Amino acid sequence: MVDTTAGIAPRARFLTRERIIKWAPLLVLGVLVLLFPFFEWLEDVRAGDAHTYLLDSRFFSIRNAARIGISATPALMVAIGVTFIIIMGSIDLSMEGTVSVCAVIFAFVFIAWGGTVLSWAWLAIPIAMLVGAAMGFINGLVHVKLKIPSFMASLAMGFVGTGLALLLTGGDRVRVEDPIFRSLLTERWFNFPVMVYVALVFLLIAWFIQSRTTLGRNFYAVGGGEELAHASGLNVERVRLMGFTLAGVFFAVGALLAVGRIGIAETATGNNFMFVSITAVVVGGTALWGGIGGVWNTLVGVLIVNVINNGMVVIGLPAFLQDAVLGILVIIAVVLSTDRRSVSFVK
Amino acid sequence: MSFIKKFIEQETTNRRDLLLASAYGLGGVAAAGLMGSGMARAAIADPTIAWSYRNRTNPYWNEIVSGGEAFVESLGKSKDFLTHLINEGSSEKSLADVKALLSKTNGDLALAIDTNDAPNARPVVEACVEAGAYVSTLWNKTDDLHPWDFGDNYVSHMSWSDEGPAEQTARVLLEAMGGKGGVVHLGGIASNNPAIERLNGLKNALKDYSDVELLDAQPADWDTQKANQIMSSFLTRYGDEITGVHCANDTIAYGVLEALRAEGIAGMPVVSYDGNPQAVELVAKGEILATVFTNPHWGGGITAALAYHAAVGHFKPSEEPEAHREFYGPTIFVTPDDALDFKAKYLDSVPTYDWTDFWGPSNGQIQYT
Amino acid sequence: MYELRQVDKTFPGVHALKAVDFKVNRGEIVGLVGENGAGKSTLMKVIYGAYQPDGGTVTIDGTTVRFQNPRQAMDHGIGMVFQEQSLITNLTVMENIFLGYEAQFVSLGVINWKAMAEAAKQQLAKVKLDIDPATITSELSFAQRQLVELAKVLTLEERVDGDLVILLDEPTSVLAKEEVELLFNLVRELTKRASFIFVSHRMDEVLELSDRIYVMKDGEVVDVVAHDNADMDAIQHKMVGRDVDKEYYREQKQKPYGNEILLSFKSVSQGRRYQDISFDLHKGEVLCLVGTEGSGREAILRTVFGLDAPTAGTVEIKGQTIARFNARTGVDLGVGYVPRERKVEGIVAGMNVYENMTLSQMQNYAAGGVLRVGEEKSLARDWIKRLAIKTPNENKDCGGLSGGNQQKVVLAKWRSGGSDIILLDHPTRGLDIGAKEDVYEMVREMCDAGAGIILVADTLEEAIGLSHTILVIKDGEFQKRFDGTPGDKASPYDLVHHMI
Amino acid sequence: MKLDIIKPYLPWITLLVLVLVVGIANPAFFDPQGMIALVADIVPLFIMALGMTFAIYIGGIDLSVQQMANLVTVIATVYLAQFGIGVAFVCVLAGFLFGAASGFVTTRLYVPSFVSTLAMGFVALSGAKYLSGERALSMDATLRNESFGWMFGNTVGIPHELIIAAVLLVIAWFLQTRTTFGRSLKAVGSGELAAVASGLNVDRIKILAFAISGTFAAVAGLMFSVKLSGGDANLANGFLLLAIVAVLVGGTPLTGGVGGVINTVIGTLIVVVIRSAMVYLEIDATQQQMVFGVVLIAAIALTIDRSKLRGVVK
Repeated sequence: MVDTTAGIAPRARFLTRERIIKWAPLLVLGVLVLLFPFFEWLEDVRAGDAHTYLLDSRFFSIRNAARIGISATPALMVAIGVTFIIIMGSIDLSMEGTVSVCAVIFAFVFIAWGGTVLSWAWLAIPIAMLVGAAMGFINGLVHVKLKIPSFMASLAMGFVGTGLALLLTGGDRVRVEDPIFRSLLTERWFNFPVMVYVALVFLLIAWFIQSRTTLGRNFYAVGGGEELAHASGLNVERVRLMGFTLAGVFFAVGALLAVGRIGIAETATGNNFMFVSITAVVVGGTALWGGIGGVWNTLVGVLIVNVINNGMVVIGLPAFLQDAVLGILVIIAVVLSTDRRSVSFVK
Repeated sequence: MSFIKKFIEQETTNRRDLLLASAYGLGGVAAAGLMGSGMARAAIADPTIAWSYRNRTNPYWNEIVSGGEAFVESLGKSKDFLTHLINEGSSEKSLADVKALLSKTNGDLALAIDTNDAPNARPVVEACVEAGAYVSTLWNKTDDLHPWDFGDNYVSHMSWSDEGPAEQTARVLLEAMGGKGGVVHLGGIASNNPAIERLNGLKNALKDYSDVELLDAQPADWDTQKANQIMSSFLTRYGDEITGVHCANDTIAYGVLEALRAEGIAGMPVVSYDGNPQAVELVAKGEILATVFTNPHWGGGITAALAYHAAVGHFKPSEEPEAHREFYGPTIFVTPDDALDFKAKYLDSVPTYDWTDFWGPSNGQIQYT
Repeated sequence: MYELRQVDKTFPGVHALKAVDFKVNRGEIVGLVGENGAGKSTLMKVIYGAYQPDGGTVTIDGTTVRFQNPRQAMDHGIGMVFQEQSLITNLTVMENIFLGYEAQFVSLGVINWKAMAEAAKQQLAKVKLDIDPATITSELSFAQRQLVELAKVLTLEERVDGDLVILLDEPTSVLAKEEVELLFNLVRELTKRASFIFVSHRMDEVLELSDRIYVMKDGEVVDVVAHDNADMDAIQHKMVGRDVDKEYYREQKQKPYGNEILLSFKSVSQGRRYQDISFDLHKGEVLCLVGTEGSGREAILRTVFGLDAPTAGTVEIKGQTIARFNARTGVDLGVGYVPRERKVEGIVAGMNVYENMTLSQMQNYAAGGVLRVGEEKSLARDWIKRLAIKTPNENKDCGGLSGGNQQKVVLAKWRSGGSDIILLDHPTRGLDIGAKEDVYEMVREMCDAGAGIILVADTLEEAIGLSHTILVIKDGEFQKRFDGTPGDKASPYDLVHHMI
Repeated sequence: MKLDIIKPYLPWITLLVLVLVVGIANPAFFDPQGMIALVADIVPLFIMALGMTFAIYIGGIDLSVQQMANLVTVIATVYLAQFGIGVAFVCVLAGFLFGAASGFVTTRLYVPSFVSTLAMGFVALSGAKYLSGERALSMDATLRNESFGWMFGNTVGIPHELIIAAVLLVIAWFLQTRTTFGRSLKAVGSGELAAVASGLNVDRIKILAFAISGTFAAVAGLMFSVKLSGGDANLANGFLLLAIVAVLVGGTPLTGGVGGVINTVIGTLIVVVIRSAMVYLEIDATQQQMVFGVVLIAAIALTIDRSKLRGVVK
């Protein structure tokens, strides 16, 4: 998917097996994007209406792309955060708690300090990101210093995060009404709301970190062989701590965009991010055992999941079927993007 | 008859007898003999008062809790006296927490509860009855479960008939749409009773508006973010065909409004339910055309009050008519015209209720169809 | 220049290093030999900073140092070239070379990949390896990886001002003969800049390369021999505490094999791995497959065991044509597989001795799926005695046994289950001399008991010494067959001639 | 060295400490009847965790158990009238088949169990929604009591739920420690490649492990359905994370091959003690979740045997 080695000339043969598998998630995305309009076409043709495939599609339109963009951006930020962790071969399940805490603290500070971006309240944005970093750092400390597997450590930290958000709000929701902040959603450039561009900027930052910084490359080293990396003089504990901290920052960005999208910060802001983001990461072709994949994979994965969710409603699939279809499509996507020759077994 | 079958039958009979016995206040002796602890008694001097509810992330439950706390304070106690059991949407936790509390308090308990899911009401009630505690339920219970089958200990059940009010909001919506066009409905968790009733309300209203089409109805699980995504998908599927949105509650409406705002769509008629303060403000601004206030503050207070007063023996539930055991809660219809008045009266300063006027604001006995 | 004095290291229950004195002079190649468990690897870990000694001093040019981690050791010019597969395969060659030291190519937080590639090229030139530094490591051959490993350590040259000490841990185990020569020449050239500590089980190589040889036994240095005085037998005597006699491979115990055919390959091919291979394995025969790494020898073993189905030809086991290829079928027909990756494929670490022994034949110790643990244990006790497996009892975790004893457990697993077609894939890899002898002894015993053995040997000498029949394979194709009787066997030269 | 001796007992010690802490703070906790009731209530969760243990024991995970239980509550409620007690068989079969399907997707299609079971869970959820018509259903009380009333009786003060749990525990324990299948599971969990090289049919073993997980989840769902006398597609929500926590806190790490069903007993008890401690210690409602998380971290830090995690902690 992504050129993890940045700047290397492609090899001679174009359609190798590895290459096809590498691009499979994008292929799946492409097929899905063409598949849903097909169902629309089918529906109209059956009803005897005129319908030119794709051209008359409501799904395959800029306006719907913007809608998918809006629904995908917060999840994308969270998924990018967890991508780094998964590349290291660990896992982070604390995102729901971290997102809620960041959203709530952001809203509190924002409103307390003026309630508009044009006052000192803008500082709430960096503060929220710092809070995310701190949550991630603590998560990393629990994992690295107490030597608790990340699955458990982050799961428990997720409880702590959600609990903290609840403690802070007492269960209330905080509305963030500032029109300038809300222009994340309401202002559009070239048909897409500002939040999509913000997400794009952070995606590029993540790509930069992944491909151009020592830390990013060290994630791959740790995921490829932690003991070897340690023996090469790499401070693996530090890399892990930094990784979880970085993930926390991206969770915070996700929280900001989630608040920007609905204008409400509450304990429930973080709900549903866990399974969606991890599913998206895996569907995008990043391997759960670490070392393979990257943020572009995650972009494709998040888009796949959101396109499916959007498309199912658009083609009018009965609600009770939607879960099953999502599940089956996820399995298909993962099957297609797994190189069975390179894995000896999967658990 | 096989041995096993005989054994099973014996056990069920024993169990029924036990329940029956304790239900009629005789169980104290029988149960004490069996379980080794003092069970149902006529009155409890100073029961623990507890509220068991879904979570604190929803303003609706916060209102319920505030009512419970107001009631406790009316007894001259600190509001910390109220014990909170939060089930996080898990029936299993709901039941387990109740049992833990029953065990901790040795049955000296006045419990107000929403059991999270209808089937969970029966085991909760049975556990309370068995331990001699007094329980009042809110919202969820199955139709075959009735307070009067359990003597005094199952004090009351309050619910709301949402079909009528939801139909009323739907009519406001349909009128605003000019009696034509297309409407979409975003519902709660599909199997929840209120979700079903509120959709039915819409359907009932639609019978009188043949020019309006119900384009789609999807469950948004009472969740703002999910509602937001579904609404934007609706906009893709139906585009301009949508001329009105019927939401199963306020939190869903927030998500819908934001989805509309993202598209720059203004003036789309939207109605909701529950009458949360923020929703009422939106009604006042005209962004929501109607919502239904179910007075959760009163509901939360009175449910706890019923359980408490029955527990301390201020009244004997079994001597009350059935209409006092199962009744509908109050509903107040809120529209832009009266939103500000309503807000001033009910939300800005919460009225002080008489927590011994159990049935004054209620809305008649629950009817089963 | 680099010196350890009276270094001590204790682990719970083990006194791994006992007052070890060890010294490396400038430009010197120091050999380090000893049986498994003699303390070599502990000593190496102390030297490159992975372990901290409990007692004694480490000095460099007279200054006392103490390393908390490998990185501090590297900063003092001490680097380690690990055994095979110690590069991170999903990274590029250049990333591996500069792992942990990327800072030199970073400006304003950005890695300059061009500069890194340039620098990596220089490092690769030192080891005469001409590959694109941006190649993903997994695409390299084992020999190439070994050289990259060395190039990586040689970055110390630029980084450290003082002298370098480079540890080579079994660097030749995956190399072909000519690659070994190349490596040795390189090492000799590099002594201008660095000293080397060379650790290997291959005594001849140690003798060839080293200026001095430290011999370790039971955590102590028992002898230091200068190159000129080195004598293989004497060193081995010191290591083992006894002579390795001329009957090393037990040739005198080799008996002619019978007529009964156990296994028959008829023009079998498997994809691109090997083509048109035919042979018969008889009762009591040791058949050795000889070839370079990747020549197809292991693939043939995998087919016999049932892991990979052939694409053409027929395989018959005891007269029965195999239709379904899976491990179960193989095992049921009496095939036993002793894999090369002993710790990963041979034994299950975390399971105890008796559980490992019956793993392939649980049905023999179970009724209706319920295990008869008592019988398992008595079987295990029996075989622990027969093979003199060093373990306190049959309940000990196999992961905690030494390599040789693990190998015995693997062999006991198949022999006790009555397997009579035994596939040995590098059965003596990483074993010390004593344990090797035990394995050879077992090979002969198995032949006497009527089993047939297919062997992929660690060295050519081993192949020749043990086998009745040798098949030379090159690039998946059969080259030449050698039949040998004791005293009249092919020479390594004959074999190499056909291998390459 | 001394630490090594107590290591295997750390989960027990953690449990004991927790019980003592809660009990000393509020002696009412020590009431034996109350304790029995407390434990009896957690039985469906325990059974689910018991099944999950098998999936984790081979180094995988099963995220479909909650949805499986949801589906079974619906199946049990819908078909009780038709099949009577035979509906139990239908439920168990459904659990087994669904679990096996998850296992198939995991082993044969190389989808990591984290994703495959999550996805299969969605399929089960759809099934539950379809079958229930997206309604909360309730069982006919008479039918329920005739067929399953025995599940919730008492014999000499011992709730039948506990007896059922004990029987299932013994079965699971027997499977794990005394059968060739259990031995194979251990081999797959600790060293899959060696298991292959010993001629074990690893794929089948793994598929069976997931099938067992599904089966136990179905039993848990059935019990829960009978207990609540009804079913719907969300009834068992809230089970999943607790079941995972119960297994892991008990000392069965995600790496596989270590721990087992007895650990799950301890883990479940630890979870129930922490949870009821919220009630007994009167932890403020808004603080409960946070306290739960913190205590959980402490409990895990105490119970996991890091020497058995083999290699790096990921």
